[in-house]
Amino acid sequence: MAVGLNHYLVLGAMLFTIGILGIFLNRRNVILIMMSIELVLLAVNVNLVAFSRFMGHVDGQIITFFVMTVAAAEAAIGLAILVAFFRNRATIDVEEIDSMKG
Amino acid sequence: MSVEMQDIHLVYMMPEILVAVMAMALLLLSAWTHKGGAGVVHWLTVLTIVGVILVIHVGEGTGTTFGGQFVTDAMSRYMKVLMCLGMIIPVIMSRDYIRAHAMDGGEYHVVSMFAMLGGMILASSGGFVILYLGLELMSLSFYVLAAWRRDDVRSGEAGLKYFVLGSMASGLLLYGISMIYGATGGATGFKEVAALLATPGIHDNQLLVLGMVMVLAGMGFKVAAAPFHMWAPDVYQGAPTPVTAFMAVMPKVAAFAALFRLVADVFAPAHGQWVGVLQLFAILSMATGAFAGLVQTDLKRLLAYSSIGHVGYILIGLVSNSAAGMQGVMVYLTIYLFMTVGVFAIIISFDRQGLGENIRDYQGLAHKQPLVAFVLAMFMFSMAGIPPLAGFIGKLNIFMAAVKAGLVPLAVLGVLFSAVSAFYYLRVVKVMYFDPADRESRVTFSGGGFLVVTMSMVLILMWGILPGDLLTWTASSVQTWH
Amino acid sequence: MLSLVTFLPLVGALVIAIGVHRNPDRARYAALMVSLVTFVLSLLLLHGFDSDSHAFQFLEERPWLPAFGLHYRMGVDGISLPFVLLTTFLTPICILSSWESVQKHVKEYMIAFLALETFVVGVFCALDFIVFYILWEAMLIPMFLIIGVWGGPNRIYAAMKFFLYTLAGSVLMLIAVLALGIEGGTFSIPKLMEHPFSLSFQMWVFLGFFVSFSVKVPMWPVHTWLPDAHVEAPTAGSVILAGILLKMGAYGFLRFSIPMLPDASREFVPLIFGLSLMAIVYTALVALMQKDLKKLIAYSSVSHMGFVTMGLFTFNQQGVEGGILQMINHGIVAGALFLLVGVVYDRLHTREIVKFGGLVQRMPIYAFIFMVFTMASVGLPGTNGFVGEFLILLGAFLASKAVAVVAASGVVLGAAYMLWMYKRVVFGEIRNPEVSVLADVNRRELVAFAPLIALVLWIGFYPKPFLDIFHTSVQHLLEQAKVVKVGALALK
Amino acid sequence: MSANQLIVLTPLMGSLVAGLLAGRIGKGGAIGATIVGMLISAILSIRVFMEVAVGNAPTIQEEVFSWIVSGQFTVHFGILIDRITAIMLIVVSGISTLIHIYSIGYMEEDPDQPRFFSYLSLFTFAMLTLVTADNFLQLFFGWEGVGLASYLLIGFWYKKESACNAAIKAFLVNRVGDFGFALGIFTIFLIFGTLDYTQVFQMAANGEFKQMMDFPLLGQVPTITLICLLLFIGAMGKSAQFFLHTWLPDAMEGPTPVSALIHAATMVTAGVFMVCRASPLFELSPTALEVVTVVGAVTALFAASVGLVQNDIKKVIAYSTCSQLGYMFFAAGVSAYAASMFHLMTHAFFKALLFLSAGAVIHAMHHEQDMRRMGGLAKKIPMTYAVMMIGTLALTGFPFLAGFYSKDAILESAYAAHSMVGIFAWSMGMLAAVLTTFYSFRLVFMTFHGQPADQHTYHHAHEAPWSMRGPLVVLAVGAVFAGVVGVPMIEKQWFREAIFLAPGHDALENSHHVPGWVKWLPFAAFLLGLATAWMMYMRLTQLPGILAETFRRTHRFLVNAWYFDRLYDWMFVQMAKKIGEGLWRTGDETIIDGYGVNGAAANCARIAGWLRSIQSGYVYHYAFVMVIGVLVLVTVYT
Repeated sequence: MAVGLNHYLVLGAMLFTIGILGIFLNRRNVILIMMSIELVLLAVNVNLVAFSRFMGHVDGQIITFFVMTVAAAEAAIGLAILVAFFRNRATIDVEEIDSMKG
Repeated sequence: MSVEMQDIHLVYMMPEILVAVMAMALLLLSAWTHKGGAGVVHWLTVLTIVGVILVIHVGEGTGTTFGGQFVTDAMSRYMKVLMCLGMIIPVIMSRDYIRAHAMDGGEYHVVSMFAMLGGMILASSGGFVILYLGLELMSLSFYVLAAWRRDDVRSGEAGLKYFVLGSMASGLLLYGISMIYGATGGATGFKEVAALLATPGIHDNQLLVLGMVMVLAGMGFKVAAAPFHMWAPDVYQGAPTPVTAFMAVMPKVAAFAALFRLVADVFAPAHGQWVGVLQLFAILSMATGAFAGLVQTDLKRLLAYSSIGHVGYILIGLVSNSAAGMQGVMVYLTIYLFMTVGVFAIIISFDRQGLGENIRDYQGLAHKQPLVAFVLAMFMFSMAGIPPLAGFIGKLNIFMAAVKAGLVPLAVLGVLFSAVSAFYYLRVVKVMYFDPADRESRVTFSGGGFLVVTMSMVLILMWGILPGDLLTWTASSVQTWH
Repeated sequence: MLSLVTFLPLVGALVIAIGVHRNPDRARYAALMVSLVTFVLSLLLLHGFDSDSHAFQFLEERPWLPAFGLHYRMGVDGISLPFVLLTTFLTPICILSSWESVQKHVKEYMIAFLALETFVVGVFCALDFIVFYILWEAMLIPMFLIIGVWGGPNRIYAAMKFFLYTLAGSVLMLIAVLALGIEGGTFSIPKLMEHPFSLSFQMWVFLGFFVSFSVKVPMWPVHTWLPDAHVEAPTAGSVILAGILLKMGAYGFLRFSIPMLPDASREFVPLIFGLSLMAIVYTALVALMQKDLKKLIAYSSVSHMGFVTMGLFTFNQQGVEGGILQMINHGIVAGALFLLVGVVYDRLHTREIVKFGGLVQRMPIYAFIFMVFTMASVGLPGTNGFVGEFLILLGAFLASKAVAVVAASGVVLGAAYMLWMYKRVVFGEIRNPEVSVLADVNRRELVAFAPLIALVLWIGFYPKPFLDIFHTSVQHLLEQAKVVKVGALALK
Repeated sequence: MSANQLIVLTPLMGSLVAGLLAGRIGKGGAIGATIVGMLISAILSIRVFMEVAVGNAPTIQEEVFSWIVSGQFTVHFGILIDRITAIMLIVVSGISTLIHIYSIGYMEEDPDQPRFFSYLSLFTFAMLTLVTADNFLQLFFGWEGVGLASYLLIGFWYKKESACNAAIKAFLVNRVGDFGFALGIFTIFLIFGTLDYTQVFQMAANGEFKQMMDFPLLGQVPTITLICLLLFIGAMGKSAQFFLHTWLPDAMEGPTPVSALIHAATMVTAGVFMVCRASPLFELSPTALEVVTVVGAVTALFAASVGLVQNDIKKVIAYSTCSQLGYMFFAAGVSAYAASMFHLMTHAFFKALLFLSAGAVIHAMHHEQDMRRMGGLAKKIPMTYAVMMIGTLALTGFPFLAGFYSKDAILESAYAAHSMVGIFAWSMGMLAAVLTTFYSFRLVFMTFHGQPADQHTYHHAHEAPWSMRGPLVVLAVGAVFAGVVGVPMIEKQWFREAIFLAPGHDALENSHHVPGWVKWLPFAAFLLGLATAWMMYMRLTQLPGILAETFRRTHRFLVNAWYFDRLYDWMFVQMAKKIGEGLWRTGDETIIDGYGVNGAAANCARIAGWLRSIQSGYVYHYAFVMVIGVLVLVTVYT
């Protein structure tokens, strides 16, 4: 069986879904959320690359590089914020990030 | 897509280049100088922004560069001016705050400028890639800004929440972009996408519509439109007040500029497919803004809900999909900018006594400082859209466009929600005017704060009665672009 | 000239704001002076007014927002002029009546009052719809503050209720105004009056206006803000509220609904009549049982305004003229009654009816004045109330007999609650020891009442000069509304 | 300003001077001013009476100034003096002058005397406006004006709770009548397009109007009948006819001169005057006339029956007034307007006399009004006794006194009308005549004869001062001679065009030719009544008590005036209060404000609370909402 575009798209969709689910189903800690976000971006990259490949159009792959770069920056900033937060609260438990609500 | 060298016209990017260069220069400067350099950085920032505004002002006509990926036109110039103002006014008015809370290392100004740079790029984006990059530059800077006060738990929490949800929204946006990319057969530039969308029959493409919806959702997050508004109250409340003032206006302006392009340029042929999304955004935003604000006790949080509501009204202008509607959006954003910074200037000035965030802090202000109370009351009435203040003119434009476009039900909902939301604006007035003063606290202004409040007040009063100039500016910005 | 009358108070307010410092007496005198000058100027308007013409006069037109086709347009005709005069007439009286009763923040109070005057006069003069709307809404701000800052114990609830209630009503008008302006291609009121709109369009716009105006009038069942607002507002606030602000709603019907949307107006006559009758009978019964003096008068206002709305929608000259005259009458009489309540409230600090009784023994002049206005409110011939009520009922009778019959029963009820109230307050033995040391009305209060009494009797005996002001305009209005003339109706 | 206008205006001036300047000119000045005003008015009235009624001058009509002008609706103040008006002018200004003079003595001890005189003159002004009106609206003006004066005077002693209540009652009951009156005026304008008497009557006579019209609840009704009945409702209120009579007995709370002037001689007769004035309309509607007759007849008997058992001296006379007004109405009902006017005039004299004499008695007894506490006063105040006796005889129709002529004319006309209602009215009137004699002499006997019940007050009883006795004498003379002098009034066509008679409506004409027994029966009734009264109150003085015991229910029924007050109190007063309270508490506070306004506010708060609970602070909830949002968007819009 040949692997077609749809397979990649389904893979992307699955990754995306897992990533999204990971964000709001996860009740443990923020690191997991960050990993989930990476998963979402990965799904996007899969999509882009698949499209790019199957349409013979290189732009998608270029965008993927942009996304990867931004994702790295994002992760760096996220972790930095998390560290700052951890210093103050000594926790990264998602359930405890609730000092503001209503 | 092939980019040839002669297609690059850096002159169209002068403002952005200036901001980027100056930001980096200031970064270096602040790294070299120690504490003492804070003042220099501050004034250099102000100067830079003034320069940028002048540079933007010089530009004229429509120009594209980088193969159409970067566009500069009257609309984007107008929005960029607003962004500059939205960035620099909070800086001017909160110098004391920045100093008092040890935020004056210089990096604060630099990151603010980067955020603005992102916004400017967003406003000028001519393709999805640039859109994404601008957006991320702006967002990432804001995550940092929100969490700037490392000593403050709430600030960290705000940054974290903003970061998590913002990243998720970026993910949605990006996923949507990938869909559009696939559905259109490899188009990322706005022009190409628009051209493809104009081909008949393409609207049935589920992938494409899905992509558009997701892109709009991602943008909705940036302007804090319901149901993607959840981050806003917490982040507004937790972020340092100057940052809140900054992010209450600037990113919205940028995102609306981008939305402008998206709905009026790129997605325009598929009007029927996405207009419902924006209508839903508008209704939900107005409703959330109106209702959730009713029970707030924190002024910054209240303003967050208020801003959600305002976004709802602005979205009506977008939905109208007409020159009048677009103009309405611009007018509203302009007025919104000055109302918001005016209020924040008062909050920040009150912060000198460690007060100002809780509505109760303003108890009996009218008896102690009638003038300050009057000004704040006018801002509140203006936000509520009561004439003869500028807020009314903003709403008037929007509703007029909506009625013209036949969106009467939406307009009716809008005015009804505005009546509901009037309650919480009135509550602030009530606290100031009707409640007895129980503390000896006073609002003391720094020079910058005073300047900002006065200027905003004058503009709000003036534009309420004589908005002619404002209308002329926005009209010309819309005309050349449309 | 019109702009001068309109904006002089605001200028005065600014001058007081900037020029007068902590001396309350100077603020008082300044405000009184400004309002008196305004009144004199408005009398000059009357002098120069040509009542034989139905056209708008003293026109002023200046482009304002040409991009939207908005102009600063002002002008008065026979219908709006009386209200301008009423406003400029009542304001000095209000200021006079707050001389002693308002002691805190006198300066701000006067500023709010003068600003209010500007907005209200502007509402009556505006000939551009958006200008009208702006002034209409703007008036909420000073009134909100007047009730909220200088009001009674429950003032916050009342102020909030007043503001939000009327705002909720007004906002729909904005949509109606926009729709009308866009459909008609202009926001000029005189031009819109001549524009033919389709019936279904008229119906929707009418409903939008109706919500707004009915809250302002107030008509049953959206009247419940009024008793609260009246009870809590300071005396002068109540006077201006009853005397002028309520007229704005009815004026709206008269100025916009009927001439611009004549067909819809006629379609909705049953609704208006129904609600008016409810107001007349229902609130009269409610007024009967009130324990608070101000609340009673507030409810009576609703009842009287029911007559007004009924009169306006009879579509005949008697009814409409009666409606206009009754608005003026009500402005005078209800205003005076609130002043009267204020007089005793200043002395006894209560408004509960049971706390009074036997006032006549200590305050005979007061009792006499009170009697005059009670009778005017009851509609006794010889007072202004009679002329207005009679014309309205006559007009209503010509339009629909059943309506007139029910409405006329309201006259009986009106007499019942007013006289019963008068008896409990003024007559009888003195039960409250505080009453026995009361002083009669002083010279300043007398000065405030004298012109009101004069008007009550003048209009009662010789209403011709007043009716003459708006005869022609009403005729024109009825032509615009394309109504069958009364004579023809009679022979039908 | 013509002399005729001065008739109306001088009392007003007097009233204003007395009311507003009392502080400046003092008590004497105030009284003087009103009396001078009244005297001028009375003299001018006599002058115009001589011209119009005695001489042969034509009807005087003047337009004073235009009052209300609105479209086709034009009404002015004017003066119309024909023979009806001339008689009314004499009666009103004459008796009013006398009562002003009488009040000098009667009200001497009252500190508020200037106010009293001011009100009296105000009343006279209003009444004169009423009778000189040349259009229906001015009539209405005077009509309500006298109502105001009546209200003020009944409540003159404002400290008395009962007086204030009576004042309000009088005003409100009259308002109910005026409600009908006003509707009548509207209908007249609707039909005729004018309110001017001359024009309306002209058009009515020529039949230039729509014969049938719609009226709510009634459907198609004859126009004229409708108008007349509506006007008659007004007359019923003002003249205290059955159903709307309850205010009159209560009105006795006012000072006695007031009762004499307003509630006996003048104001209450305004209804009769109005019916006579509107005869050109009433004549066109047999139905309306029948209603007038029946209501009048029932009132005559009803009031007389209640008068039998009253113990308050003024209330007896009040019910008597009510009853006599009934006579006048049924006279008008059988088209004997002239007889009606005649009786109106004679009644004014003797009833005013009776009230004023009663006032003298009350004055003598130091404001005691209960007859059971009087007795034997004839010796102490012989002169009062004498005039009272004259009044009583005049009222009861003793031959050749005033009432004899007028009452007999009425009864004979009713008999001569040869209609069912005529006979009904005649028999009622006859019965009432017996009762009238009975209660009148009961009053005389209880007050002046027998043993004094209260020795102390009896001892201090004294004759009234001359200012009071003078008017009594004058009125007594009137009570004796008014009948003889006035007989020409009921001769054919004395009123000329002022009274219109439809062809065939000639009861009055026929009344001169009734059988002899009909002419003598009233005298028999007089004798019967006198004899019974003498038996019960002079001879067998226990008999009334025994009878009251035996027919307890009937007695209570009569004492309570057929329970009208209680019925009305329950039906209207309590009901209105209950409904008002209900509408206020339930309608306004619970439904409109509770569910509507505050309910909406509460709902807003509820939504806000719900939104707040969603805003939980947990980042995964926020993310969840976003995902839901995307899902909704995706499902709905793709």
